Amino acid sequence: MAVTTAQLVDWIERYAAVIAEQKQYLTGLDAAIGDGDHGINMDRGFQQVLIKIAPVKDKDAGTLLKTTGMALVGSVGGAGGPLYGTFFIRAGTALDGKAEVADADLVAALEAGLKGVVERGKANLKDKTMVDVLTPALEQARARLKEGASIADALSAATDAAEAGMKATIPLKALKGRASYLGDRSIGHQDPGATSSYYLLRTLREALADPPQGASTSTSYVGREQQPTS
Amino acid sequence: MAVTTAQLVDWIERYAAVIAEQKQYLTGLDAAIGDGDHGINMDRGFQQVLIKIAPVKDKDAGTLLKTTGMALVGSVGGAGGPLYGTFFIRAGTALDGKAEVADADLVAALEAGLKGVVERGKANLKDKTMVDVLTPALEQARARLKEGASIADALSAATDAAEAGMKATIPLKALKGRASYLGDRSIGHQDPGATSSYYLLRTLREALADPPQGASTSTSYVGREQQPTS
Amino acid sequence: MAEATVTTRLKKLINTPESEVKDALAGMALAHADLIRVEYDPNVIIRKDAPKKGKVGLVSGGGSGHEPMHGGYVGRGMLDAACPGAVFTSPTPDQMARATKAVDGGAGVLHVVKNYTGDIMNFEMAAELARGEGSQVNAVITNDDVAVQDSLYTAGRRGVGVTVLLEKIVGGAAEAGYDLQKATELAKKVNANGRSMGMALTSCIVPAAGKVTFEIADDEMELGIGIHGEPGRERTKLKPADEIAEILTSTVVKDLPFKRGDEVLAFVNGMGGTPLIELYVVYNAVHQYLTKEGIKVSRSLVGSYITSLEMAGTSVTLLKLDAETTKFWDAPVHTPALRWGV
Amino acid sequence: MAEATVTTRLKKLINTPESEVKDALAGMALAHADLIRVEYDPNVIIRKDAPKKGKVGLVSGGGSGHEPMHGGYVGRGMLDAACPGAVFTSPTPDQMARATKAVDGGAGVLHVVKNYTGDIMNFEMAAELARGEGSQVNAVITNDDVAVQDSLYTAGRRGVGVTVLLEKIVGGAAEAGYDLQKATELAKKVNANGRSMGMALTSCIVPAAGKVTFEIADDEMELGIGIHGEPGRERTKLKPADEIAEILTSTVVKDLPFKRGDEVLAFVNGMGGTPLIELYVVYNAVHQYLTKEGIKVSRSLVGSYITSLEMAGTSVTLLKLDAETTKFWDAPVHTPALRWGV
Ligand SMILES: Nc1ncnc2c1ncn2[C@@H]1O[C@H](COP(=O)(O)OP(=O)(O)O)[C@@H](O)[C@H]1O
Ligand SMILES: Nc1ncnc2c1ncn2[C@@H]1O[C@H](COP(=O)(O)OP(=O)(O)O)[C@@H](O)[C@H]1O
Ligand SMILES: [Mg+2]
Ligand SMILES: [Mg+2]
Ligand SMILES: [Mg+2]
Ligand SMILES: [Mg+2]
Repeated sequence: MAVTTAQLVDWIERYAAVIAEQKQYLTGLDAAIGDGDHGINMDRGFQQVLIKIAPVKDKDAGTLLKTTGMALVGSVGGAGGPLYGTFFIRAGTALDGKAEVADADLVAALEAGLKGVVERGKANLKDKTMVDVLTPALEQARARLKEGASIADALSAATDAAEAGMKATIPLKALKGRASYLGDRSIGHQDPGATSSYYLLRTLREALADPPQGASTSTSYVGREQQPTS
Repeated sequence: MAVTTAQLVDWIERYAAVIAEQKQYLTGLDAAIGDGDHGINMDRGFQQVLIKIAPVKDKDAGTLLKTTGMALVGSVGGAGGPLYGTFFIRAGTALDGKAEVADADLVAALEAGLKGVVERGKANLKDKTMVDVLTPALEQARARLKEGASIADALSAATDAAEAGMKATIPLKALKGRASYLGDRSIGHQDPGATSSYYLLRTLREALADPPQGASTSTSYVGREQQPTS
Repeated sequence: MAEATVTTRLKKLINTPESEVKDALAGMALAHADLIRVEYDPNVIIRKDAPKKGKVGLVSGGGSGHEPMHGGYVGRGMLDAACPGAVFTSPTPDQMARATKAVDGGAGVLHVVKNYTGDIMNFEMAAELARGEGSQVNAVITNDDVAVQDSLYTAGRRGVGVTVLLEKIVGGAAEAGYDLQKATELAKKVNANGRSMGMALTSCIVPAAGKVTFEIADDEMELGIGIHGEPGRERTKLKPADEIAEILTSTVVKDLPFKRGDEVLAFVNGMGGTPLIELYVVYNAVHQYLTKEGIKVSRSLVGSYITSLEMAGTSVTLLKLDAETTKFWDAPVHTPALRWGV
Repeated sequence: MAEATVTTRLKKLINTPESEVKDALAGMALAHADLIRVEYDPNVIIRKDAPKKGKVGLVSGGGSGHEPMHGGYVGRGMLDAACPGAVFTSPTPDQMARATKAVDGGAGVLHVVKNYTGDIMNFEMAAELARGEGSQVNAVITNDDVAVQDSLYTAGRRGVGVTVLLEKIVGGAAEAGYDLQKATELAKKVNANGRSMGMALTSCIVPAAGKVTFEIADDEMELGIGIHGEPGRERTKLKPADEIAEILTSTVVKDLPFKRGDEVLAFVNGMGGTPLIELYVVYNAVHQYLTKEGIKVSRSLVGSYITSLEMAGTSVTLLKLDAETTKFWDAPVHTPALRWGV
């Protein structure tokens, strides 16, 4: 099976919708151990992304993702802008010219994106960042595909790993980013960037689900997560 | 009968004690229609007065009151400083050199003090100031003495008139002082300077009561007045 | 008990309410030893090289809590001395008398007095004392606050933002050799050509009182405030900055009135707790409003120059300029809070 | 519903959270048309006469909400351009790339970057872009905040108060003709010789968030804060100003360490919502502490120069001076927020 640009557009639109919906929640997480802007920044960025990708929805997957990344770099700012921007630009570069993307190529592209994040931010595992979500998630996706699973099933497993990785940031002491200034006081809080990265996997799973899941403006997550943890 | 310097010292000490006790209350009245410092200013001033009159307690009544006034002018500031300062300086000037003061001379001295207040502040009756208390109070005192009452009885009537004058400031719109900046919003609040002037009469009545009333640190008024009206 | 509660509400960088003014004066003396000297009991901030022989002395004063006014304006080209009272309480006559004596270089001294009953009475008593000691003293009273109705039968308008502009302009003129008479006339002209209005988002805490002067809801503001943390003429619903700026500016413009073709100095002031970013938002709206009305902004000042402790809010002051006032506004000034040309 | 509640807590002089930065930039452009020009999308504040041929360009930037930093420091003898991000959010690479291009007079451009992950990454991307367009670009990173533990394995220390001093000193040197290499070295020296620590009495409200970043009781304070309204290293009971000043100053002194006989610039900064009178109370204690330790204060700066919106609090920065840094600190500067000698 292969992934289409339209499915990736669906992913990005779903993600933008979730970010808009969870804006306050993400911002609340960031207020506890950062500067209280992560949701605001990501939402500003993905509103820009929705505008900027409109003319390239018919183009190849590489163009779509690079356009997404450029829009993020030019509008998010903070740590999130270069990190998510680099993630999408690198992933897009890996898919240059491809209108249909083989399952393994998609995962490889996301891995290239993660590599870009690590090069930019130099975070190690357990530094309490988005890397703690993306790394185990993509490892799961790669492993499941190798075992012969469908991309839908592989992303399902990846999303579970992402969720686990996100929750595992709670007891960690932050060593990178703004939260590290808090030292021990960062312990006990879930990392905002890890949380937004978990949404990234979850919306990708939804977009590629077989059969596809409801509309991209799904609000099924609202209940639990809208309450900031602190 | 004649009034001694010691009795006037008692008056000032009683007054200083009441001001200290009602500091927050007076300040609260001033916060509602002024700048929230009348109690603080008067208390700072009378603490200075207590220090400054220590060496002149044996002197004549004029010296005592002029010393009180000078201490106020040099430490209260605001409107209260020049007004109460002038009041005591003028009253003291009228009693220059007198160790014993005839009842009528005392009332005349207080009238001279009031005249000084009016010259300094140019307030008319019903402008919602201390003048609305001092004027009717001293009229009563003068009238009663003329009818042959004792100074104690005259001051009793004066204090009642002072209390009525104080309460009568509530419905007035302020036309002088800081409260006038509030326009109609000054209506419905009791004037702080009128209130401190009422205490001035009341403590004088106590100091000259026949037989004299308890200690000068009496706290009998605390209950009702410590609650600001707004 | 009551005292303890009070203390915990005092979220201030002070030691005790009683020591605040002196501690701050000591800090100013250390930070600006090149410009000023400070005397205590009575408290006066004096220009380092005062008295300047043959120069008119400019003395101002008022309650503390309005910093940088007035101590921050002592120095070359502005004030010769400032008298800081207790917080929000006008200083006492002995302070002003001492200041007058210290800066009298033989050409007389001009007192700049904001129109508050207390300030006026204390300065009057001080002038009597100083004249008794042989100084020639004039006084000018600022009363630029359009939020207050003026009348012969009331205390009249408060002195607010124009005071700062007047101290700069008349300070420049005194430095340039104006005599007492001319300096007094210039001061009156500046006051006559300036108007102000202010608003607040929050009140403030007088340290000795230990609690906010007034309570205000999250969606309300006070219009027509002064500079003592007191409530204003009117409480209304909070509005966007552009609307607030228009209310303040249009009221000020109509009052003088400022007319099409006039050149003005536009001064957007912060009340102490308002961040600079917001003052620029307000300035933008003020400037655009004036431009739309055909009033030319030829000079501007944006910042917290006449404050009410940590009150959040802003005031707008307009001063109609002419060649004389423009010249002395532009003249060199070197004080802790205003400096240019030197 | 939730939105409505949020809005009412926004006691700010703004129009909308989204428009705040642009409205303020428009206000700055109007108020300081003689010094700066403002470009939008990408947002950049540029020195009016940039590029200066043959002069090293100095570019800084960071989130908005720290005013007057950095836009207020654009002008002669300081920055050539500043890039304002969203409130408390580092700007984006396109802003810095545009700024770099606009001020490159052929002698290269120095980026002044505060050590925050976001700022560093965005400036890195901008430098890549600018070099691609043919500019020579160096960067210096400020990391003076002693409240944060430094380590190779963490994000390291934040850049705070020293940034302002560095921009002034290196700006003076660039104006005097330093080349890119020498300017970069001087910048590194300033950063190496400066240390800061801050504290807060209150948090602040990021407009887009609409509520305070942290809640804090009336009798508590945060020690070791940065400049983003974030909580600090430690929450403790509120203390008198003298004690707070001693905690901050002694921690700063021990860190470098500053030693008996050193000459320093002492900078007491307000976080935005703290009135000037309190800053002088703090300065008094800081100066006295230093004097007691035998450290000579030869220059000082007191005021709100690097802020966190309306946060109440203060920070203390000490910079060890030598002949070179003193000379360029004293050099003429003419910007919206700092001006002397001209
Ligand atoms: N060096 C880094 N590497 C990877 N992710 C990081 C790094 N630094 C921060 N992050 C992520 O960025 C998130 C914060 O993003 P955001 O709030 O948008 O930026 P800022 O910290 O500049 O305000 C953190 O929660 C963390 O997951
Ligand atoms: N012109 C005046 N004549 C008489 N009394 C006045 C006048 N102006 C003000 N007062 C009195 O002074 C009181 C306020 O005093 P205070 O709070 O100490 O001074 P300030 O108004 O300067 O803060 C008022 O309540 C009023 O009674
Ligand atoms: Mg953040
Ligand atoms: Mg008062
Ligand atoms: Mg007062
Ligand atoms: Mg941020």
